[in-house]
Amino acid sequence: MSEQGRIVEARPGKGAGLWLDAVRRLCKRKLAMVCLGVVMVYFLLAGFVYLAEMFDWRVGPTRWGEEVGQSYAPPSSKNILGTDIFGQSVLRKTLYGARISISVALFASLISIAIGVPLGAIGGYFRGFVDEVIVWIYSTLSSIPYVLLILAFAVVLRDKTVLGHRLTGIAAAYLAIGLTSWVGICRLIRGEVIKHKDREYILAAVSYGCSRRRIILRHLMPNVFHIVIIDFSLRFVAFVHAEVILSFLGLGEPNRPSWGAMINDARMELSRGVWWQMAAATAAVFLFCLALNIFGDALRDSLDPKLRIQ
Amino acid sequence: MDLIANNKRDVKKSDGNETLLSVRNLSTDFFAEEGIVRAVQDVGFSIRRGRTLALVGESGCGKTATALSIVRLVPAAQGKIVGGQIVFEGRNLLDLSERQMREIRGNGIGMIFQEPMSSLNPVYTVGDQIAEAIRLHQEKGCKEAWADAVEMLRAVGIADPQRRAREYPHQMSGGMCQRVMIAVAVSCEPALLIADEPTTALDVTTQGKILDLLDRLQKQSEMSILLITHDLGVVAQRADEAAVMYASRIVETADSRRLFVEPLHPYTQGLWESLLRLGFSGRRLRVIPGSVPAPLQFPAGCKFHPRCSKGRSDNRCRSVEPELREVEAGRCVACWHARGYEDKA
Amino acid sequence: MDFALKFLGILFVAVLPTIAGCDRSRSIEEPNEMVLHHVLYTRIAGLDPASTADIYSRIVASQIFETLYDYHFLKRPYELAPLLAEDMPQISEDGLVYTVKIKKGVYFQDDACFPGGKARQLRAQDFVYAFKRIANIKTLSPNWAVLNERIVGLDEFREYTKSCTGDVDYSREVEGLQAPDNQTLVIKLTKPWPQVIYSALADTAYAPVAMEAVDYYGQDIISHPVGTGPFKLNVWRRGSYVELVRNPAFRGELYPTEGQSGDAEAGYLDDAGKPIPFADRVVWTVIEEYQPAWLLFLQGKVDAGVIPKDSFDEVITGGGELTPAMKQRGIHLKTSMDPSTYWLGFNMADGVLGKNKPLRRAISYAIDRERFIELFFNNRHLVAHGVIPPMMAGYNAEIKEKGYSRYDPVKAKELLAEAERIRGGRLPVLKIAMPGASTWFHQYGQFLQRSLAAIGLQAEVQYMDGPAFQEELGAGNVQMFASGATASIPDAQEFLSLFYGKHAGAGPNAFNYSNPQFDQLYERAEVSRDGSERQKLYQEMELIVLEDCPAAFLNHRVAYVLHHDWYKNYKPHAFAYGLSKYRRIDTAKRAAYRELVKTIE
Amino acid sequence: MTTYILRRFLYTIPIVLGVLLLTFVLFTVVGGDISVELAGKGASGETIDEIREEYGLNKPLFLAWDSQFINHFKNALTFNFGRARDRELVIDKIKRGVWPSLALTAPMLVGVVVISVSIALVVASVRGSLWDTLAVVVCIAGMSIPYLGFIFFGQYFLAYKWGLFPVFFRPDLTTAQNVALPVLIGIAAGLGGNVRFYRTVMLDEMRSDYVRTAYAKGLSTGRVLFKHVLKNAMMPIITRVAMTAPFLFLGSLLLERFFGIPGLGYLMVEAIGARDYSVISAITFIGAILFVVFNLVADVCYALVDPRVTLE
Repeated sequence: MSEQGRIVEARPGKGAGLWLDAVRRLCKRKLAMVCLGVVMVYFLLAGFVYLAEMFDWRVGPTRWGEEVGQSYAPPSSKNILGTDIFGQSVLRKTLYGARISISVALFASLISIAIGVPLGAIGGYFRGFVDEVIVWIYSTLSSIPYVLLILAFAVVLRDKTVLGHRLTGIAAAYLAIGLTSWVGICRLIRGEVIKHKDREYILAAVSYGCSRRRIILRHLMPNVFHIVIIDFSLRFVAFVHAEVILSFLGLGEPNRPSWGAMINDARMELSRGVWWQMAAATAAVFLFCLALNIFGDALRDSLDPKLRIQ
Repeated sequence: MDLIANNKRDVKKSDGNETLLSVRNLSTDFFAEEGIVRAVQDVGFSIRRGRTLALVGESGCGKTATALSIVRLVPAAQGKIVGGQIVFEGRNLLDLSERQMREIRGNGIGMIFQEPMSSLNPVYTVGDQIAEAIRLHQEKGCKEAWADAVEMLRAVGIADPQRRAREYPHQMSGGMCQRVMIAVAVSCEPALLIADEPTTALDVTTQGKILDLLDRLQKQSEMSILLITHDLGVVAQRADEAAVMYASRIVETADSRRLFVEPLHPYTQGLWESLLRLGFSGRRLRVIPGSVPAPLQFPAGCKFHPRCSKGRSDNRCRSVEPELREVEAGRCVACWHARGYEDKA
Repeated sequence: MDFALKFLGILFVAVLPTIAGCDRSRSIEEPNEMVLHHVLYTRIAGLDPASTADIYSRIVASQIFETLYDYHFLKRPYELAPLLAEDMPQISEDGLVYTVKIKKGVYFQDDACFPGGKARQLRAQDFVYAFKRIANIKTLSPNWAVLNERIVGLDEFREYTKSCTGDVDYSREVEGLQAPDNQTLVIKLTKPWPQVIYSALADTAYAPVAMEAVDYYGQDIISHPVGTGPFKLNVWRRGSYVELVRNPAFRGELYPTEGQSGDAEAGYLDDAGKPIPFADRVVWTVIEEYQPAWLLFLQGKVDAGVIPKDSFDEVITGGGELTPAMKQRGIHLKTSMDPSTYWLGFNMADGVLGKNKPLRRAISYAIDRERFIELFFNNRHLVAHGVIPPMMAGYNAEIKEKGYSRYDPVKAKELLAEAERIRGGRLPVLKIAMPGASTWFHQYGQFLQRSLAAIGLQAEVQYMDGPAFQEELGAGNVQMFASGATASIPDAQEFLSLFYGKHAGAGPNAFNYSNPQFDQLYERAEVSRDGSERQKLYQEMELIVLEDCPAAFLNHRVAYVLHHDWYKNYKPHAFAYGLSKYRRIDTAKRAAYRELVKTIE
Repeated sequence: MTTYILRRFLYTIPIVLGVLLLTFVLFTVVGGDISVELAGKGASGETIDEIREEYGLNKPLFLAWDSQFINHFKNALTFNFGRARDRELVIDKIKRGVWPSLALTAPMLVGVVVISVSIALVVASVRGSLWDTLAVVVCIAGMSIPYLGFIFFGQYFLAYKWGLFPVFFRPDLTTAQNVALPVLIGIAAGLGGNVRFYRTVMLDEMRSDYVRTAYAKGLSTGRVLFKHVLKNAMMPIITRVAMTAPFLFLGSLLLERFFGIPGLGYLMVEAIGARDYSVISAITFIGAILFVVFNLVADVCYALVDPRVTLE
């Protein structure tokens, strides 16, 4: 197995080779590709609904508000996934929900990456006082119960005006999630940067006089960025769940359907035997999470240099 | 502790001719993302009691896969033995149950690996790790096993074994770790020791000492050794016989001295030349052109033909793969151009 | 495996004490013990009547504390009867001075706060003290607003307490609250207040509290109630359950011997003349979720309970009857009108809505109240055609014909066109504030949004938590808001006071509605001591409100309560809380049901 | 070791300070004033002022000796959290609810960790097989099913229909009987995510060379997993437990609501909704202290399970 399990070092500084290689390897995994396909369908759907909403196209998902049948009609050939309390199509709501849920998760991810990655890189590279401060900030954040933190942020942010924009439910939701969840990625990046900092290729770059900015951006980042991608793919799922929790606590998007809001609405209907709304939203979350998870695992296997099998 | 005196197993004392392990037509596949990798193809060799067989070849040619196949440690998710026989002390290992196989591992066949540091469990003391095997196979109590473990450490040449037994692998040097590994492997006096590149990760002075240690242990207990290496120097000095592997197959087997004097396969010749020229003449290193093909890109015909001066232009070499044939007593080769090969058809 | 076992062992050893550490087992009841098992759907805030205002705290406190007057258990329409008072108050000609004789031989419950643990007799001074305590600003009583500017000298006393840094001197004279002797209480009002007997003399918030207890327990009085009632507190595990036991020193009372017609047939008079209370213990379990409450009811572990919205179809047939399965279990259904009205309020101070009556009317016509009640209340509430609920005196029987609350999208669209003309352009997106963010409020909000959208009005719903909603409402920052009110006395004055001009701003008039004509009538009604005259005025005022449309009135609540066969003397009451003393348990039937349950499930 | 612990304790000071500052800023400066709500409906301005005085809300926020922040800090450090909105001493509230909450959450954590680690070991050992894929699918299904689904199912079937457990908290039963079902539900709901996490950890560990050595010694799979792999995988397990354990005292909102366990699950959510500042600062303060303590415990545990770690 030594040949098969041999640890192969990443080629330092040659980010592109690593990436190309990873993509090539990933493409060969059928299951991963199927999952990527599923994830893409979700993203395309979300994007399509977003555009449709923007340009006012009258298509199924954007017409979720229409009454298509009786209140609480069970699934039938007319309404495949049944209807909700107002006789709205659960199928349309589920499709539309992709747009809200995915954008919450996407923006939350972007925010947490935008905060966590630079802070982690700076702290890990410069160490000293700057690092102490960064560690202090994230230790403080992580010593507050997560639910309290996210609730507090959501409560505090809701309906506040920031830079001339009133924060509606959805914006408050992803801001709250993003602002509270960068700790994990920051910690990971910091650790990885510390590890790489003393590697030969960085020492070499230092010795021929690269600026520190250049070292971080051109030499370190390409070699630690795979962590961001992996973390992103796995955390995305957690964010979709966080949206569900926020909705449960009444802090999600109030005026449009999201998966979280649907699950939350449907929980009380369960005891009257109305299972389809819960089932539809849960299935949507499940399929998305499953695909993203399997894809994330495969991505991890092909990106993480440590795990690359010759 | 006298290793021989303590040998409890009911084994006839060998006369040096009795075959301990005989591998026949062993084939093992590995499942890679890209497809099935035939890591071991139709491999056959045998080891006699008390003797050392060296399995030689470049990285990636299937040596380790062969070793893992012998003890059936190819992980189920990663690969599978697809054919052949592995006869050890008269029993075909491939027919044994997992439980019976566990009895053989560590007890009948010991194994040491290339990376001594990572092959030891970092969170247990070395004494623990040796005693574990003893407790498992010899039904000894904790204390007894511990005492044996200390003795083993002493036997593999570690100074102050009482104290060292309580240390963790990270507190030791690479050479010492390898000694500990050897102690783990031979603690139950196996009939066969598989040493998978035991010295590759060590520095040159330590390498010799470890090999000496193996020699000494072998002499004391009549243990056979399957020495896996890419270092021909080691083969020449330490092995009784050698099998050369190339691209999942054995291409030549012989008494190690004869292999040295008169290699038959062009690959073996190439290997020797690169070693000899480096060692004796100081002239520019002559290397075998090209590199070992990736398992999924094996060429048709003789797998060595693209790198072979004769084979490159020979149509037969390019289309028909030569099987291993015994060309002289105790010598096998797989090359159309080898002397006497075609006569044996 | 030794390591793994050690690891598990350590973890379990670490956990065991936490499970074992809080073992306190006690038995629920003996087979023949009469224990009432009730459900509280919200945790209660405290058992000090002065400093709590939530309804669930009051339900429990009302079994411990007693007031001067109490509603007759059976008679309808609701009427008051003396409880701690000897008889009805003597009221002076001008309606300003109330003289009340206090019953003799009433003792507080025995408690450690009294010397030797033996309680003393109730005196008139205790009532004076109770009022002063609420006036004392340090008590931070939420019940002060009712007394504000009502009793002579009490506001000055409140001013005095503000300046106090140390203890408040309760012996300080208040002119309007006098106890000339131990058995007489004299209350002087600043202006006529005919509802005082309901709002203050029959309200648990103003019940006498032993001064000794307040001094003894300090801030913890909240969990050490010492009253005069039939039950006393035994255990209160906050947020979990409250258990009261029969007060052994209770003076004794008798079950009423007369009631309304039909009461005898309903079995309400079976216990006539018997000494009450019947129950040995009363237990309330706090259950905030419907599913467990409902399951416990079905198991017979709880005597009575409301029907969860989503189990409604399982329990009630389309005709409003119990389903056969429920009848077979011996379960009874009691429905009763609640003195409540719910609405979508408009902020009259808002620039868009305030000056645009057609807009408000259009919104009112846009809401299909019947569908609303069908979707959200299983068809069991009533459409609110006006402000005053049908069960109350002052209800206008012809109000429905006026058609203020009808669903008329055509008319609504017409009015909307007019509204746009007044506005001079397109109407902006309107905002609706919701006092909660739960699923229920979300769906309610969506319903309103959809109703408005159907007539072409865009609305955005803002879901707020309770505090934020109150804050925004008080600050006048909302445009439309969903809210409602429940009367605490059988007089419609409470509803109309919500529209009184002087109550606008931070006061109870959240509509910021002001109509001089209305205000004039209100002021007349406020001091009117003639019931029928008052009611006429109320009806006039209601019509003014409906015409001006500061709110779209939506529904009146109807309560549906289920109870088991063994739970006797359960007659719904809209205003009284201290009713546990009348309830009786047929223990044999209860045991039989619990056996039966074991076989069906 | 002692110096190490001392140093770590010194390190808590800035963190606790940070936590107090953050909660303070979030809830007083940005979150607004609670006095209006406290005063009740239709309260006059004077009552509100009085309440502001009682709760010290009329004092300057930061820049004074008697500022709200300094007082808040002083109170926290002396464990004087004052009274909650319902007039109960916050510290009494916590003392009363902490045991029931722990009786629920501590066995839940232990159960989840023990079971999911065991499952993860087994699943990781059959990596790449159909069973492994199936396990991943089941885990993600478990993660996707809302918590309430588990509760509804457990309460309706296990407790009501089959009568295996009490439907709701009963004072006459032992705590163990009362928490049994909620603990089971909590474990079931938590397994998916945890098995997935630990599976990844185990997979990383199983790639190590020492695993091969252990097999080569003739050890059985169970022994390799539970002796060799498990001890090496303890680091991430300890880390994860140390991150969760400090907040166990807060209980579990939903389970407590549905099963009537008189714990603290409601405390935090309710306190945020009602802006009950004294409760929030008590929770965060105690949480922060416990967090730091558990981190320290984790460090000591690291040193116990991994000889390469020293407490310096």
